[in-house]
Amino acid sequence: MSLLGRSLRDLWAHRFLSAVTTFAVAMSVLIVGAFSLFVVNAAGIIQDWGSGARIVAYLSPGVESDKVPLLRGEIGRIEGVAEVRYISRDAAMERLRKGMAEEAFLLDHLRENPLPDALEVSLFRPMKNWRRFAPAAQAIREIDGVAEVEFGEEWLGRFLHLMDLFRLSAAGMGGIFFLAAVFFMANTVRLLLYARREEIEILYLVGATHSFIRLPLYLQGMLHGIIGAGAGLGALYGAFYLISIRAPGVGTFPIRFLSEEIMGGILTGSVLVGWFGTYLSLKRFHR
Amino acid sequence: MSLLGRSLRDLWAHRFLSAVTTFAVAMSVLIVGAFSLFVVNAAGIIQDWGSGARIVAYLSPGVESDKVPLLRGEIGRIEGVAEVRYISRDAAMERLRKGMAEEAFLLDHLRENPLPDALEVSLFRPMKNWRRFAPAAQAIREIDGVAEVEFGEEWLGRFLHLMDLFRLSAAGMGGIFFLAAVFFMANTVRLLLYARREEIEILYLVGATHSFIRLPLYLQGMLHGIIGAGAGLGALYGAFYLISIRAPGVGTFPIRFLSEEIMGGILTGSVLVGWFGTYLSLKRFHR
Amino acid sequence: MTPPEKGPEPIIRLFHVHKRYGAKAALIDISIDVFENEFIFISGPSGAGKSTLLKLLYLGEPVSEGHIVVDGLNLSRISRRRIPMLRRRIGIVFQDYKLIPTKSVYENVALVLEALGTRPRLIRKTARSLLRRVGMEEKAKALPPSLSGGEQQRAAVARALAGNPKIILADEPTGSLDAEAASDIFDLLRECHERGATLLVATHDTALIRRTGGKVILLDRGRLDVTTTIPKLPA
Amino acid sequence: MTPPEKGPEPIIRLFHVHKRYGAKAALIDISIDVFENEFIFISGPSGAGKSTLLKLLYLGEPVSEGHIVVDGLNLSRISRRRIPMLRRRIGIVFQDYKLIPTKSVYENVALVLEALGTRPRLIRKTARSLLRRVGMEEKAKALPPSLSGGEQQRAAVARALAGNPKIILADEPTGSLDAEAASDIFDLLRECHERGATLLVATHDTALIRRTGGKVILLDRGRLDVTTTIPKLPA
Ligand SMILES: Nc1ncnc2c1ncn2[C@@H]1O[C@H](COP(=O)(O)OP(=O)(O)OP(=O)(O)O)[C@@H](O)[C@H]1O
Ligand SMILES: Nc1ncnc2c1ncn2[C@@H]1O[C@H](COP(=O)(O)OP(=O)(O)OP(=O)(O)O)[C@@H](O)[C@H]1O
Ligand SMILES: [Mg+2]
Ligand SMILES: [Mg+2]
Repeated sequence: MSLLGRSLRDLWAHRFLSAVTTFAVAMSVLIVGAFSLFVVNAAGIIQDWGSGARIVAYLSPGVESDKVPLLRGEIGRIEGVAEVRYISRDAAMERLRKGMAEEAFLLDHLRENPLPDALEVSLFRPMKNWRRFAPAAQAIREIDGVAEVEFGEEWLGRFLHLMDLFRLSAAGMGGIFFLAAVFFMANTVRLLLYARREEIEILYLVGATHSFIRLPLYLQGMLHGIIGAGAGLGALYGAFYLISIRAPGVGTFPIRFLSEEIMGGILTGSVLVGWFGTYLSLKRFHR
Repeated sequence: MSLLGRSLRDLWAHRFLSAVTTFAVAMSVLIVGAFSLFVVNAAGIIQDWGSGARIVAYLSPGVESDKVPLLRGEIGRIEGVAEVRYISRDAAMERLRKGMAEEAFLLDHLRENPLPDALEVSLFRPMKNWRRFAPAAQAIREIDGVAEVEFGEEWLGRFLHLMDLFRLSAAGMGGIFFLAAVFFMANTVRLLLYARREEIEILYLVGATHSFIRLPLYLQGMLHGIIGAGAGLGALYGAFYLISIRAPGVGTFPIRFLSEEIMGGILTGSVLVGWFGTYLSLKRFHR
Repeated sequence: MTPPEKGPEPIIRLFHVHKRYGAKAALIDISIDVFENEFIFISGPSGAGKSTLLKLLYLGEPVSEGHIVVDGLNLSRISRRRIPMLRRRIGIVFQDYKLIPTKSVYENVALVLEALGTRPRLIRKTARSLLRRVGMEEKAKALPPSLSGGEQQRAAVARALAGNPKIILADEPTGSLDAEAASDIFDLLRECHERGATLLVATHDTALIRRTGGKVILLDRGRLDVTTTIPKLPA
Repeated sequence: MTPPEKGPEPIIRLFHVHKRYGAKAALIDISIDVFENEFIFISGPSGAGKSTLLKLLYLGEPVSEGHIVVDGLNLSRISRRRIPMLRRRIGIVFQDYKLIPTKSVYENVALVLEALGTRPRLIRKTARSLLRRVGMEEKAKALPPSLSGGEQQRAAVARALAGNPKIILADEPTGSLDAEAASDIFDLLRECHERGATLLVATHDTALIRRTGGKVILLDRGRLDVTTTIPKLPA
């Protein structure tokens, strides 16, 4: 009888244990998957916010508009800078008026437009480059013709602190969840093989080789892994669907399911853990 | 021999299985605990932000300062209102100057202070009462002597949406984690008793009563629950400590560990699940 | 049930009992009366139904048809809660011993007494003297998987007798023992008989029956073949 | 090892073998030579060390002292990878049967052949004919826990013989069988002997030995007591 045939027959003979094991894997995957989903979407939302972050360089009062292209070029050469846009004093006033909303009537009392011309600088991949805002701003400040540089230093500081906290706790929790899931699966496989130890010992006694005994067990461990992971991801998708129809997105960011890479990783990981749990348990059976 | 004595002797006789079970409980508790910790702290941080939310009622130009106490009283009677503070036009200008920071120089060009006097209204427990901002603002608007009401409607809308999303996903994930943990523990206890079924069947055959057989098993299930939960909470505190020394807090909000109530709930819950898992498994043994 | 017959009431009564496992009939229309303090052998070839017959008596299996009364308890009607009551009156030597593998020989014996609610002192005394009696005092602390076949069997006999049961069901109680040890065990069983117990001993070993003598119920492929009394052979 | 003696090389050789379980000595200074195609009984009372002796031969337990050579393999030096090779040459009837409880009788037998890499067709043929031979063809699909004691034993014998082993170690192979079934099994073992196998049969049943006749190794509390040859009784 083929290896796969033997393995499947065995799964059926131990269907209670197999069901429990598969269920354990599914639950583990559900937990890690739910958390990944959460982190991926939270990161997306934060990224969405963060992509609005800009450095504004106010030009010195005497700078003529024909010098602007030169300044743009100079700023564009600074590391991390993605785009430089010219904002005239009139455009800036219009923006300010919009930004102040309810208090915009204050601006009606102005005698003349006191705003300077400005260049708005955005960085490549701001999420990753937030820590470069300060050095980039410094570099821009040193350019001739730039009077003042502004980038919401205080706001950014707070935001970075929060991001750090989020990253740290996500990493911490992710680590805990991942380890817990791995241990769970491995442990469940161990319990499974503990319950089957008699059978395994008998096989050794009647002269079956290592590979004859172990290959089906490994295959079964991996099958438990992949079936459980599939079921877990399926359940997660169900939960995700129920949530996402109630809250489809935030800002311009649509809530998404796990990427194919992550799903692939989870499936592969589960298979590996099934294998690994089997490996650990079988180390007790020497002969 | 006493019930406890028998139970402990049994635990020792099955130390491998007991260790695995306790470990499973600890992991379950770790997962649910880590998530609770995250939600509790995230909610605290959001609460901290949210407590800054205010309704500003601008007074009509003609209102004399001796009418202010009357208005305060009237506003104070509106449901949910906690505090009403008077902000004179000069104080408002000072604040605006601070708030605008870099652009404050604009205000130097003003001929006179165009700001009105205002009353700043804060609500009781803003976290819970956000949805009351709009009706409260409406009620204030209708009061004689109030010209305009402002409370960052757009910002609040977004914020509420985000909060909804957070709540929804926290509830969804919490539910998933909780169920997963309960199933895990119950399942592990089932596997444990599956591995011990021979012994249990023999006890029935030699005439032991239900209670003689089951009480120690229940006690053991509950011991697994409480020991595992204790270990899980201990490990969680370790992880928490490592994170909290790197990031002690955000804003005015200090990162905290789980409250005693939640810890008590987790311990009680684990004991119950240990009991319940035993109950489920024992239903298979009828005689 | 049939109306009670004259004379003493039987302690075990099988009335047209059938036992089927799926389609396979393991016992067919068995009616037996066993009276108090009888010593009966159940014999027959492998697969005849000896163990099944004993299992029915302690409700290890339910009957398929017919009725069984054991010590006044109608087994077809007994409630689940009262099954332990039935089993406490019966000492069973299982063919496959059924010792708890994670408990020592001593604990296996003591557990029966604990379950009966015996005082700890008496438990120690009874368990020790029984183990001495079957020649297992040196192995009291050993776990069953580390015992030889015969040792396990002797431990199983000691456990069956621990509660001083009214009825003793022994399934091949000396199958793994050499002649000398077997006759020791039989002496022990006979002592129980003398103290008033009713014994049913299943065995395929006709030589043993001939050596001991007694009433024999012969089964063949699930049917009651004959019931005879074989005289004890002169040694 | 001692230098080879004259005459044929023994297929099994025990050289001053000791076996201790913790402090307890189960076998003490045993030296035995078994030659190809011998049929040897190992006898002795319960706990004498019969099963332990057989366990040492298939490396179910390691020796504590001394050396054992089985079919040219020195068991003290054999690498773990080669243990299956040793066991494939040996057919074992375990005292407690050791049937896999989740596999049918047929599968238990077929598995040995699968492990040897036999072709599926031949597996079917061999397994079926062996089960017929021990009177278990009707129970081929049954799971071991649903078999009677004697049926389990017959299945265990069938499995031990499936691989057509050179050496057969049988631990009480007829302990749970009635006289008729037992003599069937012995006929089967004798056929294997005639086809060239070497047999070691542990039993406490001296009557059986006397019925069959043959070379007997007698153990007593771990020591080699005597080695005699008992002539077959006229039936
Ligand atoms: N749980 C079961 N399921 C199916 N068949 C069973 C079960 N238990 C016993 N049998 C069958 O019932 C028949 C009688 O079994 P039983 O164990 O009573 O025989 P026995 O007389 O004790 O034999 P032995 O001397 O070999 O122990 C056998 O053929 C057996 O296979
Ligand atoms: N794994 C073990 N651990 C400790 N002691 C053991 C172990 N296996 C066997 N023994 C002891 O070694 C002695 C010999 O055991 P063995 O099983 O060889 O006896 P045996 O001759 O086969 O007896 P029987 O006829 O009862 O089967 C016994 O006293 C037994 O208790
Ligand atoms: Mg039987
Ligand atoms: Mg033995």
